[in-house]
Amino acid sequence: MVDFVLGHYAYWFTIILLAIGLYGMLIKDNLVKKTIGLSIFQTGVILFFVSIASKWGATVPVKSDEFPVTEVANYMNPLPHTLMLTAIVVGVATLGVAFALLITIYNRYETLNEQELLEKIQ
Amino acid sequence: MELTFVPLYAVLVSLAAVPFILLSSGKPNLREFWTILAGVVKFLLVLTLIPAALEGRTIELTLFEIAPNLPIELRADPFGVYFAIVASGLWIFTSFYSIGYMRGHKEKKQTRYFASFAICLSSTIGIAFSGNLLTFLIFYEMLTIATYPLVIHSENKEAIRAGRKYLAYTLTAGLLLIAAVGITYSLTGTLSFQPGGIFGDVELSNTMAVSLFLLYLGGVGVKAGIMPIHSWLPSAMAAPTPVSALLHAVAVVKSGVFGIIRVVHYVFGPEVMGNFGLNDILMVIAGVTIIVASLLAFAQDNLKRRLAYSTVGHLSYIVLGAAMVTPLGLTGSIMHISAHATMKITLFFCAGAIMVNLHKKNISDLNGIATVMPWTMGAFVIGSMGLAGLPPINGFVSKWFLGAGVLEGDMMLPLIILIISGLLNVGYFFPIIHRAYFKKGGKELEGHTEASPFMVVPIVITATASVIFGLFPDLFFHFFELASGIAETVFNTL
Amino acid sequence: MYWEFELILFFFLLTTAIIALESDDLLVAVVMLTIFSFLNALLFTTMGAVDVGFTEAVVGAGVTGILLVVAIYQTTYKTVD
Amino acid sequence: MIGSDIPALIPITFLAFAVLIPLLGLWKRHLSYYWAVLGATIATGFSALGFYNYISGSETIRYFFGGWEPPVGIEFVYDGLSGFIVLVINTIALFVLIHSRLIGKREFPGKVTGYYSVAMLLMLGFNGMVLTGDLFNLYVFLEISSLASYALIGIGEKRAPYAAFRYLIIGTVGGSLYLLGVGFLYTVTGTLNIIDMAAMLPEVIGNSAIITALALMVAGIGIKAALFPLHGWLPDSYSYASSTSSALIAPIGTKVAAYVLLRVVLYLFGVDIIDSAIPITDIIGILAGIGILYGSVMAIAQSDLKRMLAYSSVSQIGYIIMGISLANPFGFIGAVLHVLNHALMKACLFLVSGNLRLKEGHTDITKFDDSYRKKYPWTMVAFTTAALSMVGLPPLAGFFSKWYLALGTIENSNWLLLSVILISSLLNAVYFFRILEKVYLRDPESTDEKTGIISSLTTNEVKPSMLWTTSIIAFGILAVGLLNAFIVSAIVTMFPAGL
Repeated sequence: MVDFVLGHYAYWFTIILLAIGLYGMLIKDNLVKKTIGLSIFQTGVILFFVSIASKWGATVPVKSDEFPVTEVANYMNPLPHTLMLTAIVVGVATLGVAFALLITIYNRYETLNEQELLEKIQ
Repeated sequence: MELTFVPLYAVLVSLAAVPFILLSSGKPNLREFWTILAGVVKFLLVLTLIPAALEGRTIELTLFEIAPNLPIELRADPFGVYFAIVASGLWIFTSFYSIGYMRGHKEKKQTRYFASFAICLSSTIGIAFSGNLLTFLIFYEMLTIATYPLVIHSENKEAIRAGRKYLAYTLTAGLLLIAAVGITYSLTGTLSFQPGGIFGDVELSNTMAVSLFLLYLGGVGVKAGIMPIHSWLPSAMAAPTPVSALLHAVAVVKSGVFGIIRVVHYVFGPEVMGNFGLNDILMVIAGVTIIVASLLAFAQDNLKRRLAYSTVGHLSYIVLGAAMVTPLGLTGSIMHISAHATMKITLFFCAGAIMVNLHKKNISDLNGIATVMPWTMGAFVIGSMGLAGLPPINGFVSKWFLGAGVLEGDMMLPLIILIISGLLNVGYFFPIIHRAYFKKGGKELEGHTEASPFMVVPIVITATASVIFGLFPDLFFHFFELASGIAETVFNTL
Repeated sequence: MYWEFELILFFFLLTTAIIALESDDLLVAVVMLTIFSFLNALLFTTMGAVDVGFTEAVVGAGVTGILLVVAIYQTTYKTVD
Repeated sequence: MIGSDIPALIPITFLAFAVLIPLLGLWKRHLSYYWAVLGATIATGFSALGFYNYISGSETIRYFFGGWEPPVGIEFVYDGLSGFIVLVINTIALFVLIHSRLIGKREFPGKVTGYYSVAMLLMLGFNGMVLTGDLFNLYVFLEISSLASYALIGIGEKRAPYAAFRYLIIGTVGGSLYLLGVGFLYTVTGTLNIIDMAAMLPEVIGNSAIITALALMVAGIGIKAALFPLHGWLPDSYSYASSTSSALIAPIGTKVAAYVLLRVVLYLFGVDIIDSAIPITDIIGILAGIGILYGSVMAIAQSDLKRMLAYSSVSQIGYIIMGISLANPFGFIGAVLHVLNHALMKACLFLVSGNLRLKEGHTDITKFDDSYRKKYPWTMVAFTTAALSMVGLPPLAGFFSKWYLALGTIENSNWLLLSVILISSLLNAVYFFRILEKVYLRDPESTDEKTGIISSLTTNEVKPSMLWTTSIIAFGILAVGLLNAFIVSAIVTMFPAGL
């Protein structure tokens, strides 16, 4: 059990990060804080992908004479890395749209606090 | 003559009239011409089917598959033809009568009225000629929707409330029917009507059979006005009288009982009905409906509402005949479809004529009206006597066969119900006749004469027809021959 | 793989994330989020994902930070929670 | 041969126009509308051609981008199902875009170029989601379509940006959950290609990672598909967005998500794996059932037409998901048919609400009266058709999907869901007849008090481009109903293996 917990500690940190992100999105009233929570949440997912690609004793998937690797299994899996490049870009795009909406909301209601916003909407 | 497409034409002819009716909305005479023309053509088309039906032939027409293995199928078997004759024949009279009534009453939105009426008739004929349950279902729902504008025609609060009630009842019924049809399909793999039923080889559990039957009963029983799901019918009397007459004496409610007979004898079949005791369930429901509806009829002062409760009762005569599961009982039941139609439509026409002419709706106001409206009231007497089962009116003939069916099945209870309800019928019609003929009318009757000929002539014709078909059930349309032929095919397959 | 280093990074990561969410001043939150992203980039690199680390450093720490600062500049940096 | 390139051509068309429209917008801004319509037309043409090829017997097309075969490369799969869905969504989008010209001028005058460009991106995302054969690629397209829809919803009335922001937060969580699920599957199978993975999953049956992955993916897609209880974002987004945006997103967006769910549940995992550990189809079925009833009841409580339609969407999406959860042939037919039917009906209803909003400036049901029928006779005919179809009256389209779903529940002896279908039809009847009654029967308040005569009303129908699109879709509802045997016989060829 201890081995399981320790051996997968990256998973646990991922889960904690996801939880923090969710907390930010659900509990915080400020819309910017919600966005920050969103960003943390997405980072958690990216971290998860990167950690599933990493192995003990393996090296970066770069062919180089300085890191002689005899077996292919000693390289890390590069595929999740490439996927995460896309995911990071998607995340930034999401944040961009979010900020555009935030600015519009602020211009219309002069507040970014959800409670005040709901009162003003009514 | 090639008859294959006649059922299709018969269904479509009034539908085809709808655009013409809508387009000529500014010219009432032209508009009504289209209605009458469609009615006559439809009736003639149906008449051409009689010889084949008498031979027991069935004309089948498979149009196209609306779902895999489930075609839109029109089938003019004798029973369908029988119902189609009644519905399309009476449509012509109703059209004439409607013209008199709507103009006499200066109703608005007459175009919508006539258009909906035409769609209703298409759906009714479609129901009559449906070859399978899915086709039946489609026309059944079409009828529901097409009747709605007629029920709410006057657009006052009462009518709108009646319309809502009508929709609530009939749409629920349609859904139950969908469920029932779906279950039937998954059990048997077919939905075609067959004399003697389609459950022949299927093993049914008791619960399944009973719940399926109750679903069907809920589905078609609402339109047939069986208790306790009848209460939309009296409310729907808020509609103009021709609507009550045709739809609540002929088309809608008769499609309900038509559906019940189809379900009992063409889907379940006598054997399955007997095996699971389904006929007993149906018989008890019908018996209770007859008695309770007759008693409730006493309590109504509004003439149309009294007629409505009388309709509820008489529909259950037909259901009772179907529930007996005997050849004579079924014959009587089918005969009562046409008999009740002619008599009840006469009575509704009379009620409408009185309303348009004298603006009287309540029975207590009818004192002495026979002096100003002799023809109308004479017809009323014939109709009510027929409903009570007195010879020589056609109501007597059908009741006779119902009684014979009871004896054939060796059942006592239905016989008692028939006798009691006959007396109750006399009981609730007699006061009306008594007031009309033997009490002195008030001053407001002075200066009034008979209603417009558009209304009186149909009244007299339908009343005469009741008498003629009472004396000669086989005249013109061979009602008796058809009915007994249908009963034979259903029970021969046992 | 230096798992001790990784573990320390993880704890800093969590700390910065929580501070970013809890600070009263949104500018502080933004700075913390930028640090969070930078730590992330380091973490990815130690995990062998060099390319993801670079991208995160540029996009996560750089572009996101700038976007947030611009957004806050356009709106308000005050918050009650 | 053009036929084999169709899977790529459809999304590329949208991508090209998404780039072209802003560029050409610099030159002449008002032409953006025509470019968007042109793009949608071309894409619809490709979809129709592809589906025609499929019907006339051609095989499933597996298109490998750049010639790289999976698992290395990304593939697009054009089989019967994806071809069908692509055809449906592109056709609907085409009609909605044609319809949008005047609404665009009225509701977002300065943003036309951006709007149509984003609309093209939205369609790119949706088409990509449907066509792709790669789980991660699906995520990318999901995010493209989501980002586009946040932007489109944000362009709307005053409250729209906040609704869009909430949708953004919830939607991104959904996308992330989906991605997490994909990660779990990747650790187990080592591939992201749907077909490869489907072949490998039976070997690793019983692995707890698979169950986790399934739960995460269903939750993530469920958010996008507005599966109860994850539907919270939908009503606000649909009702505050611009008429055109809701007409574009409502019929297509949730449908595509439901399609993805269908792919994942029935094609990727297959029924056996899914139910091996936890009865997840039952859970989805129950959630769908609750969603159907909840959506219908909430729809009854609304007084704004668009909001009512939004809740009705929650309910209708439940039908599709219920069909998936039944996991039998009838359920599958019902679900796929309902994707088509509901897309048509919702498009029609939202276009009608767009017509009314343009003419009357509101869609408040309590203000509807008899005058609407006189002013907009044909719009109201279209509305009536769609409404009756929603209620499920034969022979309109809506009846048949309900019919197959009902047969599916009967086949599973699932009487609970059968009664849900029946009850919800009644509830649909309640909220649609309430409107029909007002439109056809209620005396207008503009009655002249002195004379008692209704102030003279003449037909004031919307412009032809709007009227015809609405009417054609309404006619489509009837046509699909009557011709559904052909469609169903095509759907039958799309059954996933094992059904």
